[in-house]
Amino acid sequence: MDYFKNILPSVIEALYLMIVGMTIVFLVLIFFSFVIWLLQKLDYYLSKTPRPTYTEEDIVIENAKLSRDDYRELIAVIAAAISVNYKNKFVIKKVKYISQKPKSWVTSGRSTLLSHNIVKRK
Amino acid sequence: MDYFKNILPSVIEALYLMIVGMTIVFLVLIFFSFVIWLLQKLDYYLSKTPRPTYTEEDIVIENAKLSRDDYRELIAVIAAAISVNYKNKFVIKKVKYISQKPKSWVTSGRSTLLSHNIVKRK
Amino acid sequence: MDYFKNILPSVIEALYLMIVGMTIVFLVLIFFSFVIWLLQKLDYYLSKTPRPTYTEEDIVIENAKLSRDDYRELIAVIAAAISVNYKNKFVIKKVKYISQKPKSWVTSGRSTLLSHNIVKRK
Amino acid sequence: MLEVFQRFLNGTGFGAFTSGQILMILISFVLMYLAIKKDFEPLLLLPIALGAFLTNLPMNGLLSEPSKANDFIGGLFHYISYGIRLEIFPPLIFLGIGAMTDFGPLLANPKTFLLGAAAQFGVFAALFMAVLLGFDLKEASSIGIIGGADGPTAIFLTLKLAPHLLGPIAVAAYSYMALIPLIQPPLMKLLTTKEERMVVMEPPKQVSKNIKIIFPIIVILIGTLVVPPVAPLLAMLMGGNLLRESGVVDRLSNMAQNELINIITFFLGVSVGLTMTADKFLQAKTIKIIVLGVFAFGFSTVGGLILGKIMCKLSKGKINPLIGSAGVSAVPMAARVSHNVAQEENPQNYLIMHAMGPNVAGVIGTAIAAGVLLSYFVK
Amino acid sequence: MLEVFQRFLNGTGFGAFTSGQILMILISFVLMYLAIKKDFEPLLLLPIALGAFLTNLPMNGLLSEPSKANDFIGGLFHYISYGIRLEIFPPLIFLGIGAMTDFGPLLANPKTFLLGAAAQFGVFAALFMAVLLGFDLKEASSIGIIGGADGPTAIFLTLKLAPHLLGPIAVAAYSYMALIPLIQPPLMKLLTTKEERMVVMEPPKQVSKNIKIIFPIIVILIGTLVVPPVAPLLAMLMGGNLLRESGVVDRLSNMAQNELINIITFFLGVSVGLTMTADKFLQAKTIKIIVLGVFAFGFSTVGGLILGKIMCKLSKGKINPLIGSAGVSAVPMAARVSHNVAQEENPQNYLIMHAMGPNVAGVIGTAIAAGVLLSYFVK
Amino acid sequence: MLEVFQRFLNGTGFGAFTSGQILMILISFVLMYLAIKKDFEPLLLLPIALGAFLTNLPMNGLLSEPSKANDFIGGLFHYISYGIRLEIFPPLIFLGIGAMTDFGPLLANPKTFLLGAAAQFGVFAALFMAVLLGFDLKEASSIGIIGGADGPTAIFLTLKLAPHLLGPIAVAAYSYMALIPLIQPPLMKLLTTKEERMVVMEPPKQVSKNIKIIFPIIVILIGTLVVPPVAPLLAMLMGGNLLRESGVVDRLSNMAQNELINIITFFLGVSVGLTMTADKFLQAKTIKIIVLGVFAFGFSTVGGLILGKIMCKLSKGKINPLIGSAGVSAVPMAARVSHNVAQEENPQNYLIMHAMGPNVAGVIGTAIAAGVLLSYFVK
Ligand code: NA
Ligand code: NA
Ligand code: NA
Repeated sequence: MDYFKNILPSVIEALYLMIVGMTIVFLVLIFFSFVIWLLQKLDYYLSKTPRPTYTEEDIVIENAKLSRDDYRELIAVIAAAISVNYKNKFVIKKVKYISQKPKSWVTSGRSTLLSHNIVKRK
Repeated sequence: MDYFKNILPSVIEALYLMIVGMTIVFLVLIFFSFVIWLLQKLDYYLSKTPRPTYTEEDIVIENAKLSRDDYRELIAVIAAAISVNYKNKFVIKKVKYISQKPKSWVTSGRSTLLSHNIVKRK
Repeated sequence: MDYFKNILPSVIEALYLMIVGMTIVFLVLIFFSFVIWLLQKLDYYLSKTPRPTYTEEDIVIENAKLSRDDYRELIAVIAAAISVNYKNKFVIKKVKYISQKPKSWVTSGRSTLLSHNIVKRK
Repeated sequence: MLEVFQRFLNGTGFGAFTSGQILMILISFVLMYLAIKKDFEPLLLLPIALGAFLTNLPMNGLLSEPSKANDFIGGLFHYISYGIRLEIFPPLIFLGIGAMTDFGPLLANPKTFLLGAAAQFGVFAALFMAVLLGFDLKEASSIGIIGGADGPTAIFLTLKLAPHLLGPIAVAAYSYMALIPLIQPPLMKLLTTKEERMVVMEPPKQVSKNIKIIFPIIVILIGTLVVPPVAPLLAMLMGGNLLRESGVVDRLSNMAQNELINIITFFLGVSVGLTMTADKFLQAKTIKIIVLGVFAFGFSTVGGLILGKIMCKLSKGKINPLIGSAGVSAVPMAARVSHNVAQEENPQNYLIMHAMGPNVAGVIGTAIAAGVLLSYFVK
Repeated sequence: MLEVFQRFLNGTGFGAFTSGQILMILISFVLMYLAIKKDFEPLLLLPIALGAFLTNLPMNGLLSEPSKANDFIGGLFHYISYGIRLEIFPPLIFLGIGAMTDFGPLLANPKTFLLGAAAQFGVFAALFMAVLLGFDLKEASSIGIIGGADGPTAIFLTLKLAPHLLGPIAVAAYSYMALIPLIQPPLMKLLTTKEERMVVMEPPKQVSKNIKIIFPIIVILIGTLVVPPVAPLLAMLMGGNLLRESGVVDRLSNMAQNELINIITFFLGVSVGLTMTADKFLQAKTIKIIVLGVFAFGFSTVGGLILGKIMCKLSKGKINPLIGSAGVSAVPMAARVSHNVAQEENPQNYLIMHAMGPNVAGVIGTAIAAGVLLSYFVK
Repeated sequence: MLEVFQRFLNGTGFGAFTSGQILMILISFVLMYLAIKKDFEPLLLLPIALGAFLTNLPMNGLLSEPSKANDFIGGLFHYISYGIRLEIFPPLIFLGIGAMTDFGPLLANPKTFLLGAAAQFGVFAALFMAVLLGFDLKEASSIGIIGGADGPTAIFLTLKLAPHLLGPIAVAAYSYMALIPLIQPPLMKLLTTKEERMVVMEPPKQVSKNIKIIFPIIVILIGTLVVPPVAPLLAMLMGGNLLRESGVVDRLSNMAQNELINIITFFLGVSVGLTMTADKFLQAKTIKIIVLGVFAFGFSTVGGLILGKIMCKLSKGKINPLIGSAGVSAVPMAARVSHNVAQEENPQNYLIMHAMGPNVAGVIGTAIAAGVLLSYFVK
């Protein structure tokens, strides 16, 4: 009982801190949200063209983001392609290079997943 | 008027500094020039072969210096080559790897230009 | 003569240091040797499968470890392959990518040698 | 010669071993096991474990102060760990993280900022619980920030408010990040209905390059004005993002994402681990912190989910509440968890990029929350 | 609770904003715009602009001195900017530049050394003009060196002679470098005849590997003897070049050209930007420096061109005087300008590699000029 | 104006040149020649030579202490060489070497540990000889360690015991490493019979991943307990190896093997070279050290070979004694020499991987030997 009497001031302070803290965090992030919404409106009025939505795209072999380390993979794929070609014919249909900043929403999502090996490739 | 009287000593000092400074810069760089000229004479007498001049060379696709970042480009080119091949046949004639230290005067000049995208490629 | 009298204590200390030093170095490294031997016994009893010995493998073109700098070489090889192909037909049979941590004893040995250009390639 | 041997033996560390050190070494082995075999954030946990192992070897001298006994040459990590003592490493890690982060999904759907705010609930809830358990306010704040699931922010705050708790807090923060796929799904299923989990969200509008460039500048501007003490974190995080989005300084952006962050990560991790001496780590406080950490993560998840449910209602079912739990940052793990839980109900539902919005918002949210706490305690 | 809120609000920076800071922030936005949208040397100007932006946010604390108020833990850049205060960063940037520079074109045609000397005229001419405008000799020297068009040298010299002018001088140096394609062509056309501009130069002889290896050693040897105060610049510039030309230490040469220069460039830029506080930058001096900077570049261009014309005469039309303006270093921009102006008259005239000679000579020339100035003021 | 000229001339370094400096500059040229043209460990010898060249230019100021004369801004390498003065660089180099080293061949054949121990004989033999030549025990220990053929260990030990001998010892260590293909074969042929050299060894069993992970931990544990003073070396060497073998932190392992080791190698080399001033290097001691260095390498080779012969006998001809000389580390040069000498007798005999065992064991052996010496002298 004494224990709680001792920490009571701190507990109240912690409670206040929670309320003030969450309020400020929300205010700041709502403000960011509002500014971005405003900028996008502005962007729209300035450019006069509606923003396109992200659409699905064809990605044939690989859409992983290519970080420096991934060259190996790509090189391996290309090497394999060459090698295989002289034996089996027609293996690779398309090796596509996708820049580090993914352009498409879908691509981006897929690469995020793939790069962490959670979803099995089909 | 007073202003100029005040700064006059500094102005004269600056003038002297200009004369002395330019003289020393010229002396040092002329000396370097002379030493290099001397070394080249020496080099000639030691090797007994005339130094060849830089000559034009055939460069088919790309002559850009390959820095680490340029692998992407080359890979993209190769990848494109493979991909295209199985559709259109015969696209790439020669993909040439040019080492980081350009050997030819002409190549070197071109890559300097290309790498800064000022001259349009034809 | 005086010189030797002066340094005699140091000489004796150096001799002791040699005996103690070599003893400790041996003790420590023998201990490591013993622990590894023990771990391998343990490993064997736990896995119940005999450890395979390293065996010879087919390596067709290149088995050098690929450090980041070696991409150039591989790229050059691939580029060459493509280029040559459209002129001479059938040059590369297999370009094999070997990971940085060599899996095979033999491969490993070869690459250690190759990477220092001591043994001539045949 | 025996004398020489004796003199040598006195210098060995066998005699100095304490049982606390042996226990700590075993703990460091457990951490190594988790990092290597269980893939628990190995980039940080393996260096931390290495540091914890090293610091409990008797007479290792890695942290020894310069003194007459060592000719005023201190231990190797006496110098390197200035990087944490002077709070230099965490912001530099954020420089790399900023350069790696694509805020596009957040900017495409700015409403998801709110979820990143709601997921800071665990920070303050755990703070409150820590006070109940007897921690003072500064310690409690450092423990609460575990719920933000942002390692560098947690380390930065702890260094300022409760440096003696650095070891357990860093270990908890990084371990629980790895445990997010275990901690979150039960709470997500408990708090949402099957219908809510099946909501398929519409693809958002694209974001212009200009907005991506302006965004980091706004965050630095407003963030630094509102919570000046986290200026280093925000300046580096969003400065790194500016390098990325500007598109004209790839050399610098790649440097921040590779060389710099790799070098700093290793030395940060080992330096943190080296603080985990037996006397500091083997305390009742450590157990409490480990327990409070789970609650911090849990409450953050709950905060995000509840706001997610509210937004689902208000938007008439256009927002899947599962993306709320992704506000717990731990980029991109929490977003993947949202995605995976959604796919259990509907395998055609690709929620991942929608969840990336609150996910990256959570990083900013935690930095702001840390700023609020630091502002409060500033002298 | 209101008290808690109050205590928090006192910590925010809104109240502390001054109009000078707001103006400086707008200036930093202009610099960002130039760097990102106009490609004005973004590798340096973007970090400088970021620093200028950060330093004018109230209470940012990035440069705060260690004191009791912050538990003797200074701001992040209090520590990092030791790299400029102790003059460590500029020579290290030169290490990378040296490793990137091919002095081959200069060695193939050693006469072009003279053009690199003549193009230092702007340094001393601007120094003279600065004295006329009331700057003292040390300030004037720092302003003059803008005409050398070598960022690291300008920063190195200014740190020694007039550190309070670092911001405007660095901004002027890097901005005008980006403006060389606008500044130089009118002067080039004014001072040369159509015939001179049409001169096609013969391809030079090749340079042996040995000479390329010996050259950096000679420059260090003679340069350090003649102007000891720039030993760090020359040692790193030509030491880096030795790493390159030796051909046996590619690991080190690549390190200098990539990791090292990228890391240093970012922190150098931000550190320079952080010196641009409102009180230091918003002065009449800054305007004067900006104006003097143009003259510095202009006079350097004129100096190179006039010697170019003389050499053209003396060589009976074998040297195209347009390569003279390339002595203003700003590698390889000035050389490209020479090439482009020549091509306007004759599209078959490939002048670029001939212009690279004076271009790289200009880097050495400016270092020597800086050395003369430093020697003069040495105690 | 003459006065201005005069004032400038006083600042040049020509007058201050001494004959000792000129001789040292010529020596630095010889080192450059060996590094560039003869491929003598150029990664270290070229920076060392560059440093030796720079430090003997009069008034170079690269190492000048902060003082009133330079506004308390010291020379560039006054700051950078804290990396050697505080013994930071050598362990960091070992981090990279550990990450590069595959201990697999050693673990596959743990008996070869003994050869790595035997090859430390040169360390103590040269120590003994150095005492006979009049060096004191600490100097003699630093000289002896040359026989370990491990640069970073030699530099680390010398910094602690005899920093005034750093230059000659580093030069000797790295030069003789390059000369191993000349020093070892005659001794190998002298001490072994043709039959012994023709022994073909059986391929060893494979090593499990787990053992490769546990091994570095054991070495740190035992090594630090037995010889605490080399904890930084062992912790970084085997910590780097742990990064490598864990397989989960490739980013960190690659960082250690590339960025970090490259940056540190350059600055370590130059810093070592800068200690080679005429007054320190041009002494009778230097000649003695150079001579003793050959003996150190020779005795280490002999030690390894003799134990190799004994093990050959005891194993009834299953061990080729030539792999004994590979215990002199200098990875992988000594192992290649073993291989090549074996191939002269039998071109089908691939000894290289068997020789890699003692080769990497020699690195650990030398670190332990250094630890014994340091323990002995510890206060
Ligand atoms: Na967070
Ligand atoms: Na210049
Ligand atoms: Na050794």
